[in-house]
Amino acid sequence: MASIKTGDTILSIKKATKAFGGLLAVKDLDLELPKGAIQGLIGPNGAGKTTAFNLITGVIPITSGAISFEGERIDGLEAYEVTRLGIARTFQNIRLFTNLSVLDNVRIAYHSHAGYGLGDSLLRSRRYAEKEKELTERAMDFLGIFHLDGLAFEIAKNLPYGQQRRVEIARALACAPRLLLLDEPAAGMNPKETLELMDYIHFIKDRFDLTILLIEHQMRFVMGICEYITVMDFGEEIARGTPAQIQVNERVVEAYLGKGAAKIAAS
Amino acid sequence: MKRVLTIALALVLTVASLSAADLKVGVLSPLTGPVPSFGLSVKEGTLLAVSEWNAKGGILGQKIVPVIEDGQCDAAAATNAANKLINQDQVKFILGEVCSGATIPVTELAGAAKVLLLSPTATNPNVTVDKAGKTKDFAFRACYIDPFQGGILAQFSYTRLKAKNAFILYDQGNDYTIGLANAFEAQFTKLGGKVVGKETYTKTDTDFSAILAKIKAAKPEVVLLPDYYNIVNLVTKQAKEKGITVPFVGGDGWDSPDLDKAAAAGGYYTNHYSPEDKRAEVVNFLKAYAAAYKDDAGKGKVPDALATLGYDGANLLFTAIKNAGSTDTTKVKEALEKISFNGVTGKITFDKAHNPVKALTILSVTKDKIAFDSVVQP
Amino acid sequence: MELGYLAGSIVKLAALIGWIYGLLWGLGRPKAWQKAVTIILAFGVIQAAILAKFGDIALFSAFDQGLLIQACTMTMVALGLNLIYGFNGQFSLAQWGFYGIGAYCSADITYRWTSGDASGLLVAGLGTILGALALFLVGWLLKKKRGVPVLSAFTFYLIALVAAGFAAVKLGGALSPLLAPYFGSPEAPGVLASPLALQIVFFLSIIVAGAFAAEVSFIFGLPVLSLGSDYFGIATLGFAIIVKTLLVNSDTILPFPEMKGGRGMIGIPKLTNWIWVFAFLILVIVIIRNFVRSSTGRATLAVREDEIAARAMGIDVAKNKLMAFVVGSFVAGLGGAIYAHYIGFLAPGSFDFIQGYNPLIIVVFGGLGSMTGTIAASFGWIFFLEGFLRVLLGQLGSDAPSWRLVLYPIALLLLMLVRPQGLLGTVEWGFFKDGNNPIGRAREKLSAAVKLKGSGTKKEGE
Amino acid sequence: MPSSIASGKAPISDEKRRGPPLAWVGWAFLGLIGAVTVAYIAGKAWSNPVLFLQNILDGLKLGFVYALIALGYTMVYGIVKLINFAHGDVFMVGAFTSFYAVSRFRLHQWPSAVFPGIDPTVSVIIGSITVVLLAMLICVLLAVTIERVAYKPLREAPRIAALITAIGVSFFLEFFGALPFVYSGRFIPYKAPFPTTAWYVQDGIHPIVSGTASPDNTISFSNIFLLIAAASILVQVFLQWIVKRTKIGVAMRAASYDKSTARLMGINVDRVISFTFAIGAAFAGLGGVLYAIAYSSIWSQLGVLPGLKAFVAAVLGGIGSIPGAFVGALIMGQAEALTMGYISTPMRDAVAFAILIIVLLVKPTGLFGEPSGEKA
Repeated sequence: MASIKTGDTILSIKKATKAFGGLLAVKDLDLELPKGAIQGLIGPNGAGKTTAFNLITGVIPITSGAISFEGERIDGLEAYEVTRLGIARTFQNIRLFTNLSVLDNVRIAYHSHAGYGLGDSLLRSRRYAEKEKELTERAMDFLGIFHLDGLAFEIAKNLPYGQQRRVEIARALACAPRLLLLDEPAAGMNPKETLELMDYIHFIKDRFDLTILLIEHQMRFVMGICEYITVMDFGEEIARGTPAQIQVNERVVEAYLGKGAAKIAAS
Repeated sequence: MKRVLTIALALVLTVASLSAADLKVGVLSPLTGPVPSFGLSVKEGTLLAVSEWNAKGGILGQKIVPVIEDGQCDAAAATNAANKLINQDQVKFILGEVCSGATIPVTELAGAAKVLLLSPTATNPNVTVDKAGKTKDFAFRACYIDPFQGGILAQFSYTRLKAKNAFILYDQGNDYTIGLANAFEAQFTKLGGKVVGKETYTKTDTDFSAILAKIKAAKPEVVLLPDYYNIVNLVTKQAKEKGITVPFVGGDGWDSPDLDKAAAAGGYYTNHYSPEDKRAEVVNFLKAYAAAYKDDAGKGKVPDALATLGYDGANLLFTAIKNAGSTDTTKVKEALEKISFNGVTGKITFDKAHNPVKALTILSVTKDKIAFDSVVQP
Repeated sequence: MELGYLAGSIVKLAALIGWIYGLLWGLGRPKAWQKAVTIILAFGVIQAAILAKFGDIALFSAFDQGLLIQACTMTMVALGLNLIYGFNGQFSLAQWGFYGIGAYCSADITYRWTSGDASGLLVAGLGTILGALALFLVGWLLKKKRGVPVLSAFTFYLIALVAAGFAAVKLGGALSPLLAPYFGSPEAPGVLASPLALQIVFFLSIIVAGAFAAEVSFIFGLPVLSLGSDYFGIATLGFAIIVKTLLVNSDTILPFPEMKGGRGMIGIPKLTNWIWVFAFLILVIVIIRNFVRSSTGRATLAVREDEIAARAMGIDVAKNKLMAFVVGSFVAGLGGAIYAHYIGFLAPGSFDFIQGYNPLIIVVFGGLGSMTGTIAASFGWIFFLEGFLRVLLGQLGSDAPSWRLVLYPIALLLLMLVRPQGLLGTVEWGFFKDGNNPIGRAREKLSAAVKLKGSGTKKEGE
Repeated sequence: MPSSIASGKAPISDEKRRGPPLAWVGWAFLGLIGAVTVAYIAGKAWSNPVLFLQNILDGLKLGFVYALIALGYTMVYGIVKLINFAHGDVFMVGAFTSFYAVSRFRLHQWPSAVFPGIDPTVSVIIGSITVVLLAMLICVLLAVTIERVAYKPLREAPRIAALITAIGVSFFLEFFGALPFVYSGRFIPYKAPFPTTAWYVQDGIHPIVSGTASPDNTISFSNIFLLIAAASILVQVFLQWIVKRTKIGVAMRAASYDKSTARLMGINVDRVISFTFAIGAAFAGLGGVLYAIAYSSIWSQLGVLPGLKAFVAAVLGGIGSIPGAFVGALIMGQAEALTMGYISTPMRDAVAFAILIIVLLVKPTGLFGEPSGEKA
């Protein structure tokens, strides 16, 4: 694994461990994420994938180990600081600001680089007017990229599920990330929608020059989109490799289907 | 549109003002809020006086119409109520409020509008005297002020009970009890006694064990408890349970048919009159009150100090109006300043600060009755 | 004939609601001159009503004026609470405490001033300025050392504030004899006796009171805002009770004999009039609206909607909560200062936690997250409970006034059962609409075109 | 591809993670406050241990009363996440019910009225129990009615709406109760169904005869104290039994964990909620009667402050936790008694709340509260 140089690695996790009381949700997890890749994180339910996401984004503090983003330690930072450094995420169960409009959802993501402070807004300074206008226009343009501008004034909770997903991804991208973490983006989607989503992810990756790490259960989706895959079970990494390698890995099949199944699968 | 409305409104108001023929008197007391019971007592006493006067044909031929308002024992609420009485109802006389804290802001409003205010029960000196010490023209009261009552209690404790060490217990949020406590302390130490301890509580407290433990440890010869009967009941009962036998003394707040005599036995309090008093005013008042108000069981009620003051306060005002021969507040004010009135609470005159000058009775509490002890002339 | 009062009360309330609508509509116009005209007109209409006399009767009597002033101060307090609770989702019962702090703080300054003592203004003014400096300094230092736990940060801020307060007292004590010749004395009246100076001092005292409340809210909010919603609510209730306890003991535990503890503070100059109230009402409306309708305001809403998602969007949730809390408390302090100089007498009983439910009830009544609703509810509440019910029950016999506070909870219950999202939900009028920027107006048009149903109730919890 | 397999039972951290900077400052600050307080109280206790014990005992009495009320708060909050402000007023109604039962209808003596030959002591005991049961019944009916009328329609509404109605119901009970023809706003002296007796401890236990002094430096207590303590502990045990061992208890726990899942499991959640209100109200009623007997003065706003304190106690212990409410109540009682005894009586509410805030800062869900892990 030492073959990947830091220059090529956007995110590196070393021996990350998270303990909830006596339970080790994540145990000695190592992860190297090459820049520009789409990498998958898979594993059975309760394998600690979402916990790993939460550790990376600083939602929960790490128990031990180190996480570096672009060569800088980010463990111990607050979630908002991690985001400002360039890591954005979506959530397993969509967490839009449900009572706000789509436009506001995106404008909120712009907050940390709004360009004016509380003083400007209280005094309604010229700076406020300019920046607010610029920010709003930028948000509208941005929504246009995803063909969401027609929905800009819809209240988020009134959107259908699939669109909420797309808005959530768009909102994450509005944070101007270089690394995007997607937590089960295809959950609840039918095969057609899933295919669309795959195109969509490729599109945003190229358009915004992203590295993407995603958690997913739909194997077809994962195998179809990811260049590398890490498999977790019981908080530990049990395998990593290309989709082709993973598909034949004994331990992975065992983890998913139970002991003995590997042999049947192999035969 | 708005203009049309405002003109219509103005007409309505003008019509309302024209039809005021009777003598309206504002009755301002805390009917809700933290002490509705005090408001109720005062209101009952006041209304009794009103109905008696009306039965005799009113004052100067005018029927007295009480306009009852809720002051809530709160500055803002009492101000609103008083503003309503003065501006909407156009009353020239207000009886109330009961709490000093609610009365003080009202006296300023009333004074500015030349409305005469007589508070039956507000004991804070600042009710009738402003910040600079000047007497407010249109503010009077029917009760003793704190320094007078507190001073007498100190005198009584020191000379009559022969107490050298006193413990003071008072409600830190109630200016009546603070006033009495301060006055007591000043007078008691001046006489040569020693205050061995001071403790405070709040009106919502019910458990006094810790304070009583302190009292027990301090070994005073008298405990001053200048609060209302409800607190007195709580404290004295718990004191008995703790085996404390030191006499408790207090002010007119003790006076109530609801005073727990068994618990307070051995205590003394100052009051406006003695129920054993055979003066016609007292006897008639007790009879009339019992006839007018019944308790839950249908028996005639016995007035407490607040009801008595409400009654006397109303009578004072009405007599002054009668003496003045006019409802002009300046004239009534002058009449009040010169009044000499025989009320339930004794022969009353007013001093320069518009405080009543009247005798003070000291009563002693025994297991089954309230007994007359002594009278102190001012 | 007595019905005239009743009709009058209803008409007045309706007229006031119209007045609020007009004010907000006018302020919401894009041009500056339109706003200016609106302000002058809104002020003038009421001023005219106050001055208009029909014989003995004022169209807007002292009773109505009193209600109006209370409605305006209640509006300030409730708008602040709506920012904290309605927009930021932090269930606070401390608002009444900040109101009390503001009231006592400014009352003490003007009380001392009118008693020929300028030190109150000096010390309090210096204290708030030094305190603010101290807070900024500590904040700057802590920023360098990232990740300091909240409890430690609190300790540093507290030490800094105490030091600043101490310095202010010493400095003020040293300065006041130096400045005494300029202020004058009772024998040779100088600035102290000038009525104009008194008005300026009044203004300063209001600002200082607000700033003081804001600083207290900062130091209290810093650790406590990290608690979860309901726990935060209870802690704030504790704050309200602690404030009241301290006010009751202001002459024994605290060193302010002129506040007289439970006996109540008398002799506060009654300086509040319609001009001041109106000016500060507009100020508060503008502050709150400008806060909400900004990027910070949107972040505030995001924190209410979903804290975790807000953090994932790069929002410093702790800082944002603190900002909303401090601004909300600041306006509560302003409201308190205005109230103190209206009533002229302060007693700790007025700042009891039971009364502290009132702004909460108003905010919920008007609609959480609706500034318009808050204003309408504040006016409606005062004019209904203190105006209409008083007038109505006054006609119905000697026992009726006791029913005032029985009818009030019944009305409250009925409204909550019929309309749990409050009177206006999240609907806004004119000035408060998010439609002040060009895009926003496009939104209006678009919404109309698409016929969106913008039902905006706030869902609590998960 | 090498798969890094962790070594099974490896300890959690090999490299010690650097803790947050300057964390010690906050702890030192809290520690300093705590140490000063403890040292101060210990000094006072040392100088007069009898007084100290007496204060502890008085604190227990307060604590047990709070515990009875706190249970209702904590259970209701645990299930519907509602701060039921009206609970303190239900407590008040319990006190008034027993007042009318005793002084108007002399219900506490019904056995001697019905069976003239009965032993008076037995009669009073049976009678008093009847009074308590009646008060509990009325409180249950009241609470269930309140729940049906004021809270149930709002179950799907924003939580704050229910909270405001709770405040509304509380105001209504207080001010309606204060009307002249209901309870009136007066402070009503309460006639206990049985006499209070107190004892002091000095080489054995001796009764205090009312009106005579007990020796100095002795600890005293009364039969009411024993009754309150016994009732509070019994109720605690009983509730534990209900929650842990009965079907409805399991349903309660399920409903508090996840209402919609519980509904799917065939649990009638509405009934569980009503039951929770009912059982909380029953104990509040019991508390009300005992409180009235102990302090012998009742009025329409009697429930406000004990209710508030009890609620704070429930939060302190970790709201939703039944043993937490009990322990929290005892701590509140001690905090108040010790503050009154050694610091300053006016500061007791402030101190109680300060303790609460500090506990919440150190342990945000209260002493026994389970962490509400919000899932990302």
